[in-house]
Amino acid sequence: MDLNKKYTPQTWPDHPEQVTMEGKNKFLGFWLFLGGETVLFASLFATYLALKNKGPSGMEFSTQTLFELPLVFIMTMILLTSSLTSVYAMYHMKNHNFKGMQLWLGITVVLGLAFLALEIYEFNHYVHLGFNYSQSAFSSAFFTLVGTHGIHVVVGLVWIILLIVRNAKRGFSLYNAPKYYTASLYWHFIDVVWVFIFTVVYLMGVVG
Amino acid sequence: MSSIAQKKGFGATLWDYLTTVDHKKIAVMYLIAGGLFFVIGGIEAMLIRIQLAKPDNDFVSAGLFNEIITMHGTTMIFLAAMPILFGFMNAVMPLQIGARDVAFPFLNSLGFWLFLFGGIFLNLSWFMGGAPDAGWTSYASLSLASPGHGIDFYAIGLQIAGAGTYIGGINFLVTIINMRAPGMTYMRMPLMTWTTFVASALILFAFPPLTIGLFFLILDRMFGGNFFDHTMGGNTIIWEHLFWIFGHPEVYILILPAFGIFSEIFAIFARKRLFGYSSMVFATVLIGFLGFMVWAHHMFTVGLGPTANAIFAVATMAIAVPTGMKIFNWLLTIWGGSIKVTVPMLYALAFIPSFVAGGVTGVMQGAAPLDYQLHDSYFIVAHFHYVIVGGVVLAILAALHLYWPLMFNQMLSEKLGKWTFWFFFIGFHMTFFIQHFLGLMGMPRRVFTFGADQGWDLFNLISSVGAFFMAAGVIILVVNIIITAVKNVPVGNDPWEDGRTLEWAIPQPVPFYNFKQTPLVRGLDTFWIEKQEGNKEGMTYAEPLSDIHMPNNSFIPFMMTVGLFIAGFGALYNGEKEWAVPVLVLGLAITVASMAVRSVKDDHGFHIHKEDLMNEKGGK
Amino acid sequence: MSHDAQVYVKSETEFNYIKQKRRKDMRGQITTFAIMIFFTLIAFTAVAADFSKYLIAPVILLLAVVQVILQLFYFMHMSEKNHNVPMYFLFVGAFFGFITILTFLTIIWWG
Amino acid sequence: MMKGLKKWRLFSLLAALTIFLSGCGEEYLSTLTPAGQVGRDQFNLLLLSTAIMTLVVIVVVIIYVLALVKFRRKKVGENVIPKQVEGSHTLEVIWTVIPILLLIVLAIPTVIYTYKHADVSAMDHVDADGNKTAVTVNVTAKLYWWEFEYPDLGVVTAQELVVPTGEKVYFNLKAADVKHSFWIPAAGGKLDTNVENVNQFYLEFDKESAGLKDGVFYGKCAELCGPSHALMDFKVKTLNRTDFNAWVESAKTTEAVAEGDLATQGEEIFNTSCIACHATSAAGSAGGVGPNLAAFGDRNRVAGFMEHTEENLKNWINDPQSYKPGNLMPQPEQLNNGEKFSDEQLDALAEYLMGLSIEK
Ligand code: HEA
Ligand code: HEA
Ligand SMILES: [Cu+2]
Repeated sequence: MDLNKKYTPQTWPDHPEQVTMEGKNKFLGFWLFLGGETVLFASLFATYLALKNKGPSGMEFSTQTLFELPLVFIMTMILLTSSLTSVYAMYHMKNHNFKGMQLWLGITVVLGLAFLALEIYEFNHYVHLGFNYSQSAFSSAFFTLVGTHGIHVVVGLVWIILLIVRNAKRGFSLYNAPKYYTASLYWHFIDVVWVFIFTVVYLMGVVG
Repeated sequence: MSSIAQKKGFGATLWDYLTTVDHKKIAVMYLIAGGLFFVIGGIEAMLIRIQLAKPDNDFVSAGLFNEIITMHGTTMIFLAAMPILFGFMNAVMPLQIGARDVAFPFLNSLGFWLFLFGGIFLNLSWFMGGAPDAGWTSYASLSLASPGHGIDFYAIGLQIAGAGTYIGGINFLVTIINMRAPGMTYMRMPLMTWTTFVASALILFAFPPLTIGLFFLILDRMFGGNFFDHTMGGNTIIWEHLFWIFGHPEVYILILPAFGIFSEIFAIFARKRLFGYSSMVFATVLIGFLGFMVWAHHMFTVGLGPTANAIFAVATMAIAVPTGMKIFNWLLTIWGGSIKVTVPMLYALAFIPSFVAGGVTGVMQGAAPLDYQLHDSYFIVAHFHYVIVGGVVLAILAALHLYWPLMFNQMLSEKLGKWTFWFFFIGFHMTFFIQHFLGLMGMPRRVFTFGADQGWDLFNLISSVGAFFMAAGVIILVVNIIITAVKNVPVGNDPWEDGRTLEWAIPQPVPFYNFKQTPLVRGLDTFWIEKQEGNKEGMTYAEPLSDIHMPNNSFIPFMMTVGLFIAGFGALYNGEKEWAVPVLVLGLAITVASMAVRSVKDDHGFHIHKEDLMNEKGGK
Repeated sequence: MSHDAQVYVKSETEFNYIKQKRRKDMRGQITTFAIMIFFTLIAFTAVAADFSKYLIAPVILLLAVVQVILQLFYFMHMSEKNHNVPMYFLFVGAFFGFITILTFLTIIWWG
Repeated sequence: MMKGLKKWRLFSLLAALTIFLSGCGEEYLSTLTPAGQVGRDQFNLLLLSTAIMTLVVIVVVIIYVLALVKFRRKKVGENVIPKQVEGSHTLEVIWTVIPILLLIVLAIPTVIYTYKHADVSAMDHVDADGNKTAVTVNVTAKLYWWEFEYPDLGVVTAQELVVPTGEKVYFNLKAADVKHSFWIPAAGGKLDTNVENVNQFYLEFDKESAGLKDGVFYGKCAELCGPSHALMDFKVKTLNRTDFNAWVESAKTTEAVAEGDLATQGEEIFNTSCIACHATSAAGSAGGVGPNLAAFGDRNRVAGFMEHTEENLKNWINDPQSYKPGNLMPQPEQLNNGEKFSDEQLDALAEYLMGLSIEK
């Protein structure tokens, strides 16, 4: 089969990501991978919770003194919105509207970059306060948990940008549809993790 | 294509293997690499037994001994047993379900290379300043205190190899879920496929905690983290939990495929359908699930408190029930059958009493207050070698004989096979049975020597002698393999004559696309059904002959792995050598660049045309 | 099993119907999004308002769980058919993760 | 009838097992010759579980052997195709239910003992005068040696634990460097000494150790802790309550005195080279850099594992690294101006150290 075959909106299948065997496999494999990621993040959360506020005797930092909600609120809003924009992108993919999809993915990327910038700002701020990676078990656990999420954001961004650029001139095919689809799944998953981060790390941290 | 491969020169063959994405070739590579690591781990075991043959021995020094046991345990579990089982899964499972290949051929190859280079990385520690010495469990307080780079090699090496295993697990899962031939419903899948499925699911969920644990260890040792440093608020028990949340499922990752192999063997050589198939499937899934609920039985003496100990003790005992179901189903399979004692069957028969003996000592350890006595004594060493050697290694040896004709179209000598068996079997019981008593008599494990006159001298000697019997068995096996390979007498398909599942129906040597036409599966043991109905071809087809789509070979998996391998050294020497960070970056760059090439360069695979398929008679 | 995709041309009515349906779905997604934002606001407000810790913690955790379920089932389409296996694996993973977190909160002591 | 038969079988199995098992091992070291209530509970659990397991193995082996004998191909005929049986619900139920019952039999004492052995509530009981009624020992595991502090009695020792018989002795366990595990096989199970918390449990000792081969029970480190993990032994002396009280009294009051010229000479060397790490008075509290040597002359071993001879002592002092690799005692060169101790110096040191005693 010619994976580069051109489709029209009328001939474009309902689930372009799952038409080919490769697409089906990719779809399922990626979901399974997300199942594993769930356990991975659970381990990180568990460690964070066990080490929360633990440090050398007389440590001056704690979740209550450290975290600032306004920044986290903005970051949360940005990331949630980016989740919606990537839903839009998939909506356009289903409608075989390539430009629309690329555009909404572009917006997603911009939002993702904004989130990342704020996170870098936040980390930098903490380090300046003296709360650096080696400061305590708490700092290590915090930076590792939130940082691992941050790395996922970076990977997601690189992935989506690569897809946008690579396919800019080529339009839809059954070859790249599953790729777009899994990338968007990944992006949602990043948001899922963030929901727990802002709840468990920041909100519950401020509460104490 | 495979006939062409025979005539190729060495360089071309090498290149073929470096780039192959064919599950059958990857299986062979897993087997060879795993076999090599098995011999290395075995030699380490021999060194252990030589050192412990007599009291106050100074054959190896104290520090070296700890390196040897650590590497023995790590090598055997991660680099020998699991990869060899992966080899058999790769060789057999796609054929059993009637698939042309696995779901992700590219990732299959990547998984193999990651495992191999992770293993090489780990073993390079011997030559680069000392191997890891904190036990295969690498408990955090000791592994943080351990000087030199041994533990760094352990953490990074396992991280790389573990990534390979994880990828392999996902690949198998998707293959089984998506690629089954028409008619191959879940409840018609052969047990080998079922156990591959459940073991892969365990990999999916068990490896992430290990990844995280190793990640913490790497961060603590090389990048200034404080997860396990209690003066900085860290907690070493976190490592113990993460390790065992992985570690207990790991032992079922090892034993379930072994169960699968034996299920095949009992059915074939008793000429009888597997008794209680559906309860076997149920038990497999249940064991997998319960396997995640019991990890703290390795931590009874840590001081988690009586409530935790009681809960985990009872949960641990529960696993005996599904395992027992399996044992009795196997017994009832041979009951009323027609038992032919070939070499694979010999191993299967030896497995039952050996594994039951090992399993029941496991249940004894599950009784927490009793485990306060047994823990970290030689009783534990006896238990796990009974289940691992008496279960997993016997399965590996059995499968080697059983599937050799499938993989190489030639038969291992039955006569030498029996010699191997008897040496190994007798040696195994001699080595490990007596260790139960050593443990009860107060001998702790992981001791590099022991004082005379504590009542342990004789039993240790007996144990060491047993190990030599095992070594003799393994050497005979190697001889057998060499002789067989040199003779190279083709045997054709269904060499055991009573094959029941699809893999025995395929013509030999297996064409690289496996099935010319996708088969139609008409029931459990489909090949058996066809044979009973007098179908000479052994298969009914689900589709007319048409073009076959195949994936292209690729060198990228190898390159990605090499990148990580190089990056590993950068991480290892971080903060110590000036070149560390550049090397780390370079390695990662190679990996990322290879990935980028992969994603930018379209790879649509190729087609074998119908006409070509018809020309090559019998699919050769 | 086939690698080939049959090309199927939709009739005009069918095409329009599907398009309509997609638009409706998309509207649903926006509602989902609104709920998520709303939940987030409640969570942040509750914390900012400084209610009792024992009240806030369970509430915001519950909100987070509901939000995540919305993400999974609508944004990630898990409510659609053909998602049985993913759902099963994801929930088993979540269950194992939950047990991990539970033990880390209970039987690792504080010292 | 069946039930009676089973019970009888179990009982005789138990009896046979007891005799067989206690034939193994040394009295001062084996878990099979329990020397106190805790060890005895655990031994009983061992017997019970072994009996159940033996039963399981026997049942499996019987079915197995019968099947093997009856259904060999030689016997059933070369070309026979056996009936392809699917399974049997009755059998499934049987082999699910019976194991469950057996496991319940095992699980009940397991849970009971788990709670029983973790019960340290009596640790803080005090009598009318406000004195603790039970003996508590703070155990600190350090790289390859053990420190035993009796916080309520004001005594500290190393390498040899002294405990009273016939009562519960409570332990607070902690590690000073890396994780170790505290195990006296004859007295009962082990408990880890972690770096970040204190673990508590109790043991009981029935019998005075004087009658044993070396006059002591053996204790072991049961958690890999570095190169010399295997050598991290300790010894346990059990005394009746009167003797124990006398020992405490003597430990608190005895001052280290050198008797004779040679010993005095040794004391001088000791005071310049060794005193920074080793205390010579048992009165005090824990926290020594090196083991407390107040009772050195009474000990059973040099460095915890070598025979208690002057020769071994001298060898040890002059090259501790080669005897216990990785241990933290400085090599003599670091203490003695870059040189090994001379033979005279060693003689003097040995004389002095062997004279340190609180039992005389
Ligand atoms: C393939 C590997 C494998 C397998 C299958 C098992 C199987 C089991 N293991 Fe084992 N185990 C290990 C590998 C394995 N183990 C390793 C490597 C270690 C040590 C790690 C280390 O510290 O280095 C270990 C350690 C270990 C411990 C920790 C001991 C300690 O360190 O203190 C415990 C404790 O509960 C345990 C229990 C069990 C149990 C209950 C089973 C059960 O699954 C067994 C079930 C089987 C049967 C029971 C037999 C068949 C059943 C019947 C015939 C039915 C009737 C039976 C009854 C009613 C009892 N194992
Ligand atoms: C898959 C797992 C596996 C396997 C197969 C084995 C196999 C063997 N193991 Fe072990 N072992 C472990 C996993 C395994 N082991 C683990 C996890 C530990 C714990 C480590 C730790 O404490 O951290 C351990 C620990 C361990 C100890 C305890 C060490 C200690 O606590 O101090 C001992 C001691 O007897 C031992 C012995 C053996 C022996 C004799 C074999 C034999 O069965 C080996 C048989 C194989 C051979 C004998 C190979 C022979 C080959 C040759 C001789 C070369 C021939 C070469 C050519 C012809 C080219 N092993
Ligand atoms: Cu286990």
